[in-house]
Amino acid sequence: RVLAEEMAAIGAANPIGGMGTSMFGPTLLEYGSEDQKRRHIPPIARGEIRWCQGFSEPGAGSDLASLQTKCEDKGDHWLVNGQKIWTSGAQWADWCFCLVRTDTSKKHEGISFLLIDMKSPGIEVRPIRLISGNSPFCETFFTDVKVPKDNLVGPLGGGWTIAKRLLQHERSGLAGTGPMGRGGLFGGPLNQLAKDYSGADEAGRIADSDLRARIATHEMEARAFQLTAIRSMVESRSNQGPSAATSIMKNAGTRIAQERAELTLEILGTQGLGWEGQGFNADELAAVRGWLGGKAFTIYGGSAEIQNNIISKRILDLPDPLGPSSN
Amino acid sequence: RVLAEEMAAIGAANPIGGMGTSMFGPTLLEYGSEDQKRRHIPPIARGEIRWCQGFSEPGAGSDLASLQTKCEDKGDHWLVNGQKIWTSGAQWADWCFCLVRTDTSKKHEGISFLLIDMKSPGIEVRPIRLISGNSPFCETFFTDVKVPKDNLVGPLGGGWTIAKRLLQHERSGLAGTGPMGRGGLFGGPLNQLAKDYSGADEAGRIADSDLRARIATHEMEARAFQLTAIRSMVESRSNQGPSAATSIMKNAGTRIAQERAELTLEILGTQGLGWEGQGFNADELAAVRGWLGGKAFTIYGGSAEIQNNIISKRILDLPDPLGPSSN
Amino acid sequence: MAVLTEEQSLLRDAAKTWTQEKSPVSAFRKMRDAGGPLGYDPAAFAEMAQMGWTGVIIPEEYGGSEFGYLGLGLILEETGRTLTASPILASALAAANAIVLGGTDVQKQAWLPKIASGEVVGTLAVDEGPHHAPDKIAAKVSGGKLTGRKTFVLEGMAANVLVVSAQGPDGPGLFLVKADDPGVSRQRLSLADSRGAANIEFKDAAAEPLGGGAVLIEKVLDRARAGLAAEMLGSALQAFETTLDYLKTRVQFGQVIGSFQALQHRAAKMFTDLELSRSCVEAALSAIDNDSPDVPELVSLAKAKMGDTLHLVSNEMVQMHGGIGMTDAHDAGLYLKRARAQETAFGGQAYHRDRYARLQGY
Amino acid sequence: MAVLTEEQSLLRDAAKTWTQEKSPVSAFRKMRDAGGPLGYDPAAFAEMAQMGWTGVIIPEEYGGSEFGYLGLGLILEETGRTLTASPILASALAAANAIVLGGTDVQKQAWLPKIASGEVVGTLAVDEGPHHAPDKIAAKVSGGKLTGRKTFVLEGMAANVLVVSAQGPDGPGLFLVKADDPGVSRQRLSLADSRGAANIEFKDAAAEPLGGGAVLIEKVLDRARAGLAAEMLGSALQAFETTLDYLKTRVQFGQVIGSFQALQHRAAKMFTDLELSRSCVEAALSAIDNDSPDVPELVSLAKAKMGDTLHLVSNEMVQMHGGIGMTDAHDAGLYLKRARAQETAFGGQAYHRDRYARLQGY
Repeated sequence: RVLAEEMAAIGAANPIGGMGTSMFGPTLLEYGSEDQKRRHIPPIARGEIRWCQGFSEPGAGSDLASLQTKCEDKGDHWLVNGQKIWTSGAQWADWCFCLVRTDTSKKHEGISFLLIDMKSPGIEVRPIRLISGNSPFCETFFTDVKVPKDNLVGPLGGGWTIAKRLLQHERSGLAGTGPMGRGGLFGGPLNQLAKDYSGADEAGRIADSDLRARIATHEMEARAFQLTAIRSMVESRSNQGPSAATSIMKNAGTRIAQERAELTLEILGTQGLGWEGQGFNADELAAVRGWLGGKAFTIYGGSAEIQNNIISKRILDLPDPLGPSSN
Repeated sequence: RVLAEEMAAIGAANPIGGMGTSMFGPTLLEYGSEDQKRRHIPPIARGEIRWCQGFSEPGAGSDLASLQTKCEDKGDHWLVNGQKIWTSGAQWADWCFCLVRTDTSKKHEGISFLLIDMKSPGIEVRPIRLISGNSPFCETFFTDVKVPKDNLVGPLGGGWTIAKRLLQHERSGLAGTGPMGRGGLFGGPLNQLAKDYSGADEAGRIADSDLRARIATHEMEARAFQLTAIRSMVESRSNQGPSAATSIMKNAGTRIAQERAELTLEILGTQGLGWEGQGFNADELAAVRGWLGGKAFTIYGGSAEIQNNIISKRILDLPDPLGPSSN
Repeated sequence: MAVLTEEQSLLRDAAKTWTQEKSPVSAFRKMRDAGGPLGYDPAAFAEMAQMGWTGVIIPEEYGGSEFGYLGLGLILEETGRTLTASPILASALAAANAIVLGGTDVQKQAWLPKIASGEVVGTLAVDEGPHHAPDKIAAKVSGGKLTGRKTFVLEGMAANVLVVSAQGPDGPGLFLVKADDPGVSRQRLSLADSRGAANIEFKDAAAEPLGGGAVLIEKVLDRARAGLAAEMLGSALQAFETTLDYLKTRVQFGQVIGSFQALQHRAAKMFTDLELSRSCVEAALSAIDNDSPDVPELVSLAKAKMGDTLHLVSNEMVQMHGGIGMTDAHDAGLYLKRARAQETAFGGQAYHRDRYARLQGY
Repeated sequence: MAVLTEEQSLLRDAAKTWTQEKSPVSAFRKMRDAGGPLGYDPAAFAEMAQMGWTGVIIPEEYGGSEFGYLGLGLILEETGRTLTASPILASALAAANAIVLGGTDVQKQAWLPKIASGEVVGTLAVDEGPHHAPDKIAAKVSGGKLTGRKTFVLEGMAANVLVVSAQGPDGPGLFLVKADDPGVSRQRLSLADSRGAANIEFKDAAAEPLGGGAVLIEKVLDRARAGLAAEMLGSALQAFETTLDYLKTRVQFGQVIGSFQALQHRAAKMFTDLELSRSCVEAALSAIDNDSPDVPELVSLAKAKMGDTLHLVSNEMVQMHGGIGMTDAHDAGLYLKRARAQETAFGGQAYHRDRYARLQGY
């Protein structure tokens, strides 16, 4: 089950940082045929070709391996039918690397990894408008899309393994960064912002003492996170092997970033309720959009719940509940 | 499973308020034989005889129905062997009403309800010292204890049903009370205590503004709880049927009581770290003991976890996880 | 919920039926997408007025039903459930109440029947900066003319009459200003929750005083806060119930996700907070109806506790829905955006915690 | 944990081995049940001194190893794990550091070698009321005589030499007072965590000044706080690991309770907080070793974050153990009682949050 959950993390990873697509190159280098590499790697290296990732489906979010997009062997080509969601930038992409189902009798071993030219007939792309008003992702519909046989990467039924490897590339790419930067919209510490919007007392303290205590708690938590990021990096570089601290980074970082966005909104007061237009400055409007967009941090890239499952099972070695056989 | 959890709530309910024993009378009236009623009800009514409850066992806490105390039919008597825990006041009790296992092949239907004279040979009682320093409960060991055949209450294997009924008596006895009173040691509101121990500013506010905000949050939560207790009572009395609000009372009340104890300790500072003797007044020492004793609120009487399971399954109608067959 | 009289039950049932049938969330979404200038649907508001919802706290002699705040709370709870946008809170509660409590008979005759019929929309304008601070008033009335600036005035574009706090000749108080006065200029705000609000500039605008001074300001605000809390209760309940339904139907890893215990316990926490919040909201509304002396503290309790609960539930609604909850096509975002506006209006949780402590003397 | 030098690794391994073998929790329990007056086992303390643990931050010329605060932190983490009681924090860290930083050479010669050998126990006496407030000093030194009262002095009954904060002729500062001075009277405190502490009354007790004034008080306190935070890290880690073991073995409803997802997610939260806390504690200790200017803020961060984490973990230890955790025979109660004393000493979470904000200028 833990593997399944790790994979789930991949499926949704790309919508946020586009990490999935930037990690496609190394993965193709490892699993692609000589022909595939010759054809795709140079344009990737030169940045000429845009790729999108077709992993998640409406019915397969955290449980990615339940994906249903059908891929039939028609002798001289594959025939693809189905629907992908959260394909980031599909509206501008030239190619899509996809997980498709080539065997309905097995869950994980029935998944294959396929490269699809987005100009193929039968592909329809619909941008998804998010609550923040942006549309960075699409729904992508495949209706009788013909794909050349040699666009299969790796062996038939080997897609899960490849996607898992892509996750590892992604993890190493993510190490030490995290979503902290994306959460903060007003660059500086929150305390100056609070003084600007709700005033300071004669001793220079934030006038709203309730808010002040919560800002301090938050700033301290953020500092603890930064110190942990440094520690995790130092430990990983030394001979101590992978640091246990790494496992907490996603959840802690995303939680803190969301807290920061909520505190920012609270500090802005009614100036933190705007959508567009008059009466709000650009920073205020960006704070609102960023607050909304940041709600995705704990959903995509392995939801907070999945991350907790991974910590409790892999790091803490707590057992699965008795139940259906694990994947 | 929900039934099992409700029963779990019984097992541990008595240690706190002795509600279990006070609810034994009504239960015996309902399930006892004429002979049992004639013999036991009058002394119960006159308060002459002390009863203790023998439900929980070391291996059967929240999962009470897994109890193992063996009760064998020896023709003219029952032979009881096993160990009970959390028998409140067993050191002073004359009689014990016990759940015993009369059939090891069935879980719930293998449990019977037995009355045991505490003066019987083979009973050993050891008080359990708690973290608060008090010993309100005992471990009770039964070694080849002979019990007359007619001390069985209800049918053989009917103990679970009787215990469940006892729970219902208990619930009705508990309605509208809750552990709030027990949590508060310094009677008045916390804010005066805070001013006494950490001072007030020129405007009369608690000087420690961080503490002040948390005291306000706590006092408001406690007020919300009181208002809910009243509402729940009013609604239950009217024709609207049992109030959904009732289901939250145990968890909300015990959480608030524990928060209050923690806040009290924090307000007292180093004066809230004493155990006995010089340097601390009686209220300060009582606060510490009460804080420790109150940790039981969320464990006994149906733990916080069990209460959450009951809310999510019975009130919110959320399903069991797939898993072993429910009890 | 509170034990209701038969009339109250009928009112609630009528409100539930109408909002569910005539004003579901999809109606709010349609209004939003149409982008009208008011932030509500005037035709729907006219229907509400026709049902008498705009006269619930107005005395019968001025065209209302004098049904009380618990009654109006039942309506607001139902409109909160479906995010139904209307000026009921600003006009039929806040502005009407100010005139009921502080108006002369002439003022009452002039405005209350029209507010009760829905013909006129009123509103309350108290704040002058980004944070609720009703005792910090720079706006000034002198010689019957108001000069100053008010921010985030709910239904500010729709309103025909404005109840404005200002420093008058006898100290702070509330004043009536007609919105079409040449000294009034309004800036429409485009808000994340798509509701109507405005920043308003006054320059020598004709202003009539209401009686009651600073005490009236707090009284009117407390009634508006309690009404808003009732609306928030409805929004939070619906957000929770929609989420609960999703937990019972969404399948992942071969199970409905509502069978995962970690989610169950979070649902139990939300349910607990909702029950506690309801008690506070109903207690505040009842206290207003009984003109009880503990109205201020019960109102601050209700607004703060309800705010905390709505904050939690609106975040969990998005989180528990996962990816679909992030899409604009789903309702979760609408509840989330509305929640922060509801929390902020007339004082957020921190404001009311502080006020509660002050009222208790610490 | 931090990347250690070879010497540090050896020190940590030695500390781990000794505490696990010679000073497990059962040893602390035995000491407690024996009810000795000191709150620690002098024989065990002598062994620690022999291993050099009392000289870790003392310069070599005065009999120490000058191994630094990260090194001493490793020892304290291990003693914290098994609740090993000893005057290391009060004597070998706080008092020794005060003399190292503020003592004349004569004072250093007089005390440091004896503290390093364990022959003498020192301690720090700063607070005068129930709440940590090192800048509120009523105790006064005049003409070399100290008069005043200090509360909750750690190892106050065992100490031979007291480092006391007082108002001196040149303003506030630290002073050395011998515990056997006739002007010193001590009241032994019986604490919930069974450790040694005293309230101390000074009446014209002979007092020698240390150099450094008010700055020295905060410097010494910060080092004591960081050391205490390291001890708390050990206690919290052990409390967590003991609980985790229980989750893996206790069976209810036919499953080990550690398979229940709600408990798993709470365990994951504790683990997360422990990792974040470790980073803070190690950063504070390293900053002290590097004499970095951000020592004060990193120390307040470490003490507050570690306090929050220990608070949570100690409560969860009792809760997750259920009934057995409520019994005195189980270790959970020992960790719980110790936790609150650790949280409170040298300033609790609220104190250090406020201090952190002040240091950041808000």
